[in-house]
Amino acid sequence: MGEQSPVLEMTGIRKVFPGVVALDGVDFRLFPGEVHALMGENGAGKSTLIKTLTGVYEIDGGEIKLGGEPVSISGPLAAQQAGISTVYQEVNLCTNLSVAENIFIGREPRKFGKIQWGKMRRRAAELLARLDLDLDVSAPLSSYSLAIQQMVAIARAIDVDARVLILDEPTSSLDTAEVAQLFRVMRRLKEDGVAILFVSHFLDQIYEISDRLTILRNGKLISEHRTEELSQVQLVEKMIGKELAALEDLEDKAQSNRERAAEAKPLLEAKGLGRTGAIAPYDLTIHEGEVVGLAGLLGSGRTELARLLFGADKADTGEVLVDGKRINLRDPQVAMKHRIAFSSENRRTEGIIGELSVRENIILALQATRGWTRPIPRKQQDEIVDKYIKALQIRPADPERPVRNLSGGNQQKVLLARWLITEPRLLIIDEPTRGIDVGAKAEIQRLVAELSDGGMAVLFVSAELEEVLRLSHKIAVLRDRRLVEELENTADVDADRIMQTIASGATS
Amino acid sequence: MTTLYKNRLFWPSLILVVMLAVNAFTSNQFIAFQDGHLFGTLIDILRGSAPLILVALGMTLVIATGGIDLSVGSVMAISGAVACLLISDLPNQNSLSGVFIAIGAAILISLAAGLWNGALVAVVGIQPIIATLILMVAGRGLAQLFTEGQIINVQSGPYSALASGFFLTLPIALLIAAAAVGLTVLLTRRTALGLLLESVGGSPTASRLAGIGARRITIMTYVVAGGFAGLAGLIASADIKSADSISAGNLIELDAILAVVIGGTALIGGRFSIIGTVLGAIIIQTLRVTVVAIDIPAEANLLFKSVVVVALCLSQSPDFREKVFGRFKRPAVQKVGAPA
Amino acid sequence: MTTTDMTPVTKDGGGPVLNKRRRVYKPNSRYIPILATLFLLIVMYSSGVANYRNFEDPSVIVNLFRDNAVLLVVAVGMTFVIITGGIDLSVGAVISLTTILTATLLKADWPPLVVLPAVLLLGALIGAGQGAVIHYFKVEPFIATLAGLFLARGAALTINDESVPIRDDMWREISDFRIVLADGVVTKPIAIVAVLTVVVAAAVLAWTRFGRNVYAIGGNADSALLMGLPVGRTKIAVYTLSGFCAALGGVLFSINSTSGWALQGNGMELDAIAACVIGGVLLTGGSGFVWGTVLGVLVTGLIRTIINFQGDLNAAWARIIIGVLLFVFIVMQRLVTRKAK
Amino acid sequence: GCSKDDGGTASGDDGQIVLGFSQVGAESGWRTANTESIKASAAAAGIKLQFSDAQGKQENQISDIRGFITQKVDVIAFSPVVTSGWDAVLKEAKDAGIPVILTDRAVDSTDTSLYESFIGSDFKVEGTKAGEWLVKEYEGKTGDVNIVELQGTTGSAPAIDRQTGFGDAIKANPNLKIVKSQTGDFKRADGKTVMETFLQSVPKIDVLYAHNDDMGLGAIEAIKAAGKKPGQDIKIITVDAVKDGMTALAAGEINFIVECSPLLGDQLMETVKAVKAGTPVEKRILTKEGTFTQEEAKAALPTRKY
Ligand SMILES: Nc1ncnc2c1ncn2[C@@H]1O[C@H](COP(=O)(O)OP(=O)(O)OP(=O)(O)O)[C@@H](O)[C@H]1O
Ligand SMILES: Nc1ncnc2c1ncn2[C@@H]1O[C@H](COP(=O)(O)OP(=O)(O)OP(=O)(O)O)[C@@H](O)[C@H]1O
Ligand SMILES: [Mg+2]
Ligand SMILES: [Mg+2]
Repeated sequence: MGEQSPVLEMTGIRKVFPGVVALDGVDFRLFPGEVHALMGENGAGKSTLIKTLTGVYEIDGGEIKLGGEPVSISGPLAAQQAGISTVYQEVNLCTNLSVAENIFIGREPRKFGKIQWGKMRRRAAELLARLDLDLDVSAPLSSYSLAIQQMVAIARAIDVDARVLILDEPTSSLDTAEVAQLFRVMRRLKEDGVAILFVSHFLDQIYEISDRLTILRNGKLISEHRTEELSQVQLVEKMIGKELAALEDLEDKAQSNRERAAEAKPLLEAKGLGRTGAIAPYDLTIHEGEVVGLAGLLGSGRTELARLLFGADKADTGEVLVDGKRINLRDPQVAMKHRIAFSSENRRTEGIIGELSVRENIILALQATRGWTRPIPRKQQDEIVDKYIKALQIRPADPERPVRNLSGGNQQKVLLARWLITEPRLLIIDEPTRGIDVGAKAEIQRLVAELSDGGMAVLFVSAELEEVLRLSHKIAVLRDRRLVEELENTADVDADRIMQTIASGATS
Repeated sequence: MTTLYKNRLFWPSLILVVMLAVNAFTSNQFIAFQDGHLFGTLIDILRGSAPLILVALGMTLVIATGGIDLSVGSVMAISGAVACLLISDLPNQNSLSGVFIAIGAAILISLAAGLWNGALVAVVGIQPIIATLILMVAGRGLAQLFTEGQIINVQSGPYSALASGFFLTLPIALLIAAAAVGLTVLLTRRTALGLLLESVGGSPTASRLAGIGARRITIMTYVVAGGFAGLAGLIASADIKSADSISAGNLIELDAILAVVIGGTALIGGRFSIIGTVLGAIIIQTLRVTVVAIDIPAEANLLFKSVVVVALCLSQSPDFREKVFGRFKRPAVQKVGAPA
Repeated sequence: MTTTDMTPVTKDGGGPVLNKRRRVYKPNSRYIPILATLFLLIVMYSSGVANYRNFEDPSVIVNLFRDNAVLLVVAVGMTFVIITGGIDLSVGAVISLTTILTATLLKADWPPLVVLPAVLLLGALIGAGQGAVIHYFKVEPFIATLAGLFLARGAALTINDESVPIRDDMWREISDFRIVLADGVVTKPIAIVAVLTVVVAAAVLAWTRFGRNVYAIGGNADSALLMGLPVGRTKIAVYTLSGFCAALGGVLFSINSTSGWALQGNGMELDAIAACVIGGVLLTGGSGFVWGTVLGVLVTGLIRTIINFQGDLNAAWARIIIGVLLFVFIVMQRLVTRKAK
Repeated sequence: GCSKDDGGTASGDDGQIVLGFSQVGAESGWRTANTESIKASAAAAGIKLQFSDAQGKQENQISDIRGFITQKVDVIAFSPVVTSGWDAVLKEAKDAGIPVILTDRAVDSTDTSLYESFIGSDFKVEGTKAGEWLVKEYEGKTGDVNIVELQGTTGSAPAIDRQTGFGDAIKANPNLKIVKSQTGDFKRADGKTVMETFLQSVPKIDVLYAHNDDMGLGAIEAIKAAGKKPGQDIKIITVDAVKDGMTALAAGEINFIVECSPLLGDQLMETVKAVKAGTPVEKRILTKEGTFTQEEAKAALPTRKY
C-alpha cells in the first residue's frame, strides 16, 4: 500500500492558541484502506490536528492536500462534503433530538422536501442493528447514556459515504463487546478502501486494528511507523518521552490489602437501595480503605448505582448508613457533608464548568463544602492547585486557563483533583480513566491504590475490566440494572470469571 | 497598550468619553463647585444614573446565574409607593425616624418580592423570564392599588435628600449607588459567592454535583436584585418627591439588561463583570442626556440611540473587529464546499 | 434468556444478537407540557362559560383568533428564533415600521400590490441583517435585536410620528370582508392568514430539514456545527423568518385597523415571548412546538377576554388578576408536567 | 344588526342600560381621575358599566370593543388610543346595532355616522390658550424670550395638538422663540431629567411650556436644584390642572395652567341615556373647562376634586 498515493496529506501544520503552540509543524499522511492511529499523551495535539483537518480551526501554517489537491476546508460542513466523516472526541450530538435524527440530521430522507420519518427511523434502526444496538430510535438521545451516545455518533459517521473516516477516541466509553463490534465495522470499511484515522489510549486496541501510527508529543511530530514494527514499550517511550513504570505491583498490593480492608469498619452500607427504572434495589457495604469495583456491560446500571450513593439521583427505596447511622441522602450536599465524593462519567456536562479556570474548577467542591462566606485564601488555592497540577501532570500547567480549552484527558484530571482536595472518606469515581493516556492512567491507578492504603474507600467504576481487577478488593457485578454478584477479588478471579457471571446472570 | 485596546471595556469606555466630551462642550457647567458641593452636567449624569446602576447591579447577579428579572421596574414602583404612602401619613414628614421606618418597610417589601421571584425560579422551577413576568404585571397593579392610581406627593426633607441631597460634596444618590457597588464587589469577589454564582450560571448540573446549593444561591440573587430595585425605586421617587406607580421604573428592565450586556456579561450566565455593568449604566444615562443636549428631535431619539447601541455592540465583538479591521490573509488555494 | 457470549472474538452479524439489552421504555415526554397547557386552557374556558353571560357564544373563540391574529403570526416567528436558543426583541418595532410605512406609501398612492411585497421584504431584510450580525459578529441576540428595535421604531417615528389612516380600496376591502362561519359567527381574512401561517410554520418546523436544523442548533450549536449542519445559514434564516412574520403581522395590523402608527405593536415582543414560554417552548432552546405557542397565545388572549367580560376591574385589579391567572396557570402547568414525568 | 334580541343581551333583566367603556390605559393621574369620574357617574346614573383598560395598545382596545359587541352591551364608549384605524371595528358595532360614543380623543374616520358623538376637549385650543397667555404676558416687550418645551409622548394626539396650537399662537411674535423642545413622555421623572439638561445647555431660559402638569412639576424640581426660582426666574405654563399642578400654581411655582378636565362622566352618561332613548345628540360635545392663573388657582383649590 506504500505505492499508493495518500488520500490525505498534511504538511507542516501549525496551530497556535493564545499561550500554547498546539501543533508545531506536524506532517501526517493517510492512505486509502488503512487504519492509521494517531498517538500521543493528553494534550499532545491529536484532537487539534483533527479539527484543523475538518476546518473547525483555521491553520496558522502548513498545507492540507486531499487527493493530491491543496484545499482549504472552511468548516465541518465543507469537510463532510469533501468526503471526510468525523466522530469528535467529546460526543458532539444534539441530545434534544431523537436518536434517529442524530444519525440522519443534515441528510434526512425526503420526499417533496418533507422528511420521511418512517423511513428514517427504519434506516436508523437497521444501522444501529449493524452495531448490535437495539434502541428506541424515536426517543431523545438524552435518555441514553454517554456510551450509547458514543455508539450513535459512530453510527452516524460510518453511514456517510466517506473516503476518510476520523474516529477521535471512539472507544473511550465502550466495553469490549462494543469495541469488537466497532472494529468489525472498521475492517469492513477498510476493505472498501476507506482511510481511517483512529485515536485511542488503549494500546491493545491500537495493535489490534491499526496498520500504521503517527506519534505526537507536545504538538510536535515524533515519528511515523508501521504498527507491527514498533513494540508497545517502544511506543509508550516515544509518546511520553521516557520509560513507563510497570503496574503489576499494584495488583499484588490489592491482593494483600484485601483482607485488611474487609475487616475494617464498614464505612457505608446501602440497604435495599434502588430507584425504579434505573436500578433494582441492592445491598452494598463499603469498608474503610476498601476499593470496590463495579463491573458490568454498558447500560447495566453501574452509573445509576453509583449516583444513588451520592444523592445525585434520589433513591425511592432503601436506606444508606454511614458509620452505622442512617443518613437522609436527599442531595449531593448531604453526601459531601459525610465526605463522600463523586466524579461523574459525563465530564463535559456534569463535571467541568467550561468557562471557569482550571484553578476555579479544582477548588469548586472544596469551596462548596466550606460555604460561600469562607473563601479559600488565594495563596492556599494556588498552593493546592499547583500541587495537583504537578501531581496529576495537568497540561498546560497554567491554572488560569479556562478549563474548556484543555484537552479531554486533562479535563478529567482536573475533575479528579477537584475531589481529591476535599479529602473524602469515600471516593466514587465513574470512568476516571476515560480518555486518559497510558502514563496518566498509571498515575491515577497508583493514586487510587495509595489513597486506599491511607484509609480512603473508593468505589471504582470503569469499563476497563483490567483496571477494575487490578485495583479492587471487591467487585460488584451488575447485569440488567441489577447487582447480581459480589466477588472477593482473589487471585483466581479474572476477566473470564466476571464475564461468565455477567453472561449467565448468575444469582447463585 | 495593545492589551488596553483589546480589553472588552475599552470601546464602551471610549464611547462614554466621547459622549461626555460632547456634553462638556454643550453645557454651561460641566463640573463646578457651588453651594458647598459639586455641581454640573457630569454630576447630574452620575446622580441620574444611580437608580439604573442599582437595578443593573442586581440584574447582573441574576443574569450570572443564567436567569433574568423582568420585575425590577414594578418592584421600584412598589417600593416608591410604599415609602411615599407611609411618609405622607406621618404627622411630621421631616421626622427622621419616620422616614427611616418608611424606607425600611419599602426595602423589606422589595426583598420579599425578590424572594417570591427566586422561589418561583428555583423551587417551583419556572423559567425566569416568565416567573418574573408575573410580578412585572401584577406588581405594578399592586403599586397602583396602594396609591389608588394617584401620584402620592411627599414633602419630606430627609426623604428627598436620598435623591437630591449631598454628603461630602457628593450626591447622596451617587454615594448609595457607590456603596451598593462596593458591597456587591466585596460580597462577590472577597467571598466565594462570585465563584459559586459563576459556577451555577456556567453549568447548573455540574454545580449541583459539585455540592453547590444552587437553589439557595439562585434565590439569593433574586432577593438581592429585589432589594436593589427597591432602593432604586426609593431614589427615583425621592427625586420627584412623589410616587408615580404608573411610570416609575417603566421599561427599566430593558435598560438594565442592556447595561449588563454592554458591561460584558453574557446573558447565558456565568462570568460577570460588575464594573462593566456600572459602566454600561452610566453610558445609557449619558446617552439619554446627550440626546437632549445636542438637540436631537424627539422623534429621532430612538434612531440616535440605536446607532449608539449598534456601535457599542459591534465595537465589543472581537469577530467584528477581526473581520472588518483584521488582516485579510488566506492561503491562495482552492476552497472546498460552501462556507458554513 | 439469551445466552451471551462476551469474549471479544469476532462474530458474524448473522448469529444470535450479541449484547442485546433490555430497553427501558420511557414515554415521550415532549408532548406533556403542551397537553397540560391544552387541558388548563379548556378548564379556563369552561370557567369563563360558567361565570359570564354570553361567554359560550362561539364568537368568543372565533374572535380569539382574530383579535390575536397578529400575535399569532409574530409568536410563530419567535418560536423558531427561541428554539435556536435566540430571542428577537425587534418584532414589535418591525410591526410599527411596517404599519406606518404601509400607510405612508399607500397615502402616496403607491399601488397596493407593490407596497405589500415591499414591506414584507423589508421586514425579512431587517431580520436577515440582525441574523447576520448575530452570526458573523457573535453579538448576543438580545442586544442585536434590541438595537434592531430602536432602529426600526426610530425609523418609524421619523417617517411619521402621527397615526396615518389608510384609505386604499384594497386594504379597506380586505378589512371589511366578512367570512361567515355560522349564523352570527363571523371572522375576517386576517384570522385566516394567521391560521394558515401557523399551519405552514408547524409543518416546516416538524417536517423539513430546515426545521430539524433549528432544533439541532438550539440543542447544541457547537455540536450542530461539528455535525456539519449549516448553522450560520439556519440562524440567519430564523431571524429572517421572524422579521418576515413581524412584517406580515404589521400588514395584518394595518388591515385590521386600516391605519399605520409608529407605536403600533409596542411591547408585542414580550407578549410573543410570553406566549411561546407559556406554550412550553424552552428559552434555552432546542425544545418547543408551534402548536404550543398557539396555545400560549390563546391563553393570554383568553385571560384578556375574561377580564373584559368581568368588566368591573380597574387598571390595578386587571393587572393583578392577569398576574394571578398567569401564576396559577404556570404553576399548574408545571405541576402537571412534573407529575406526568 | 345581527344580534338576536331574545334576552341574550348583557343588560340586566330589569332593563338597566349596559355601557361598555374602553379606557386608553392608566398612564397618568389625569387618566385615573377620568376613569373615576366615569365610574362614579355611571353608578349615579344607574347605568351598568362594563369597563376595560387597553393599556395603551390599539390592538387591545379593538379586541375590547369586539368583546363588548359579543357581550351585546347597549352602548359602547371609548377613548381611542390613536386617532386612526377605527373604521372596521366601528362598522362592526354599527352592524350589531350598538351605538358608539367617543370620549376625550377623536378619531379620523371620514364616515362620521359610525359614532354618535365625541365628548372631550380640544387639545389644539389648549395649546392656543397657553400661547395666547404668553403673548399677552410679554406684550410690548421686544427682548428675546427663550422658551423651552416639554412635549408629551411622541406621536400622541395631545402632544401634537398642544405643540401646534401653542406654536400657532406665538407665531406672530418673532421674539418668542422656542429654543429647545424635547419629549418628557408626560412623566414627572422625565420632565425633571430633560429640564436638567435644558438648564445646562441653554444659557438663559425664560419660559417653560410643558404639555402636562406632571412634566412641569418634575421640571420645577430641576429648576429648584439649579438654584433658580420656578415661576419667577423661569415662567411656567402647563396643561391639565390636576390637583398637584393647581397646588403648585397657587404656590406661585407655576404661572398659568390651561385646564383639560377629566371629569366628563356626567356628560357621558347623559349622552348615553339620550342615545339609548333615541333622542338626537350633538356630534361634538366640548368638556367644560377653562384656564387658571395663580389667583384663580388659590380660589379654586379648596373645592378641587382631583
Ligand atoms: N480552543 C483552544 N484554546 C486554547 N487552547 C487549546 C484549545 N484547544 C486545545 N488547546 C490546547 O491545545 C493542546 C492540544 O490539545 P488537544 O485537544 O489536541 O490534545 P489531545 O492530544 O487531543 O489530548 P487528549 O488525549 O487529552 O484528548 C492542549 O494543550 C490544549 O490545552
Ligand atoms: N443497548 C441498549 N439499548 C437500549 N437502551 C440502553 C442500552 N444500553 C443502555 N441503555 C440505556 O442507557 C441508559 C443508562 O445506562 P448506562 O449506560 O448509564 O449504565 P452504566 O452501567 O453506567 O453504563 P456505562 O457506565 O458503561 O455507560 C439507560 O437508560 C439504559 O436504558
Ligand atoms: Mg483529544
Ligand atoms: Mg456509566
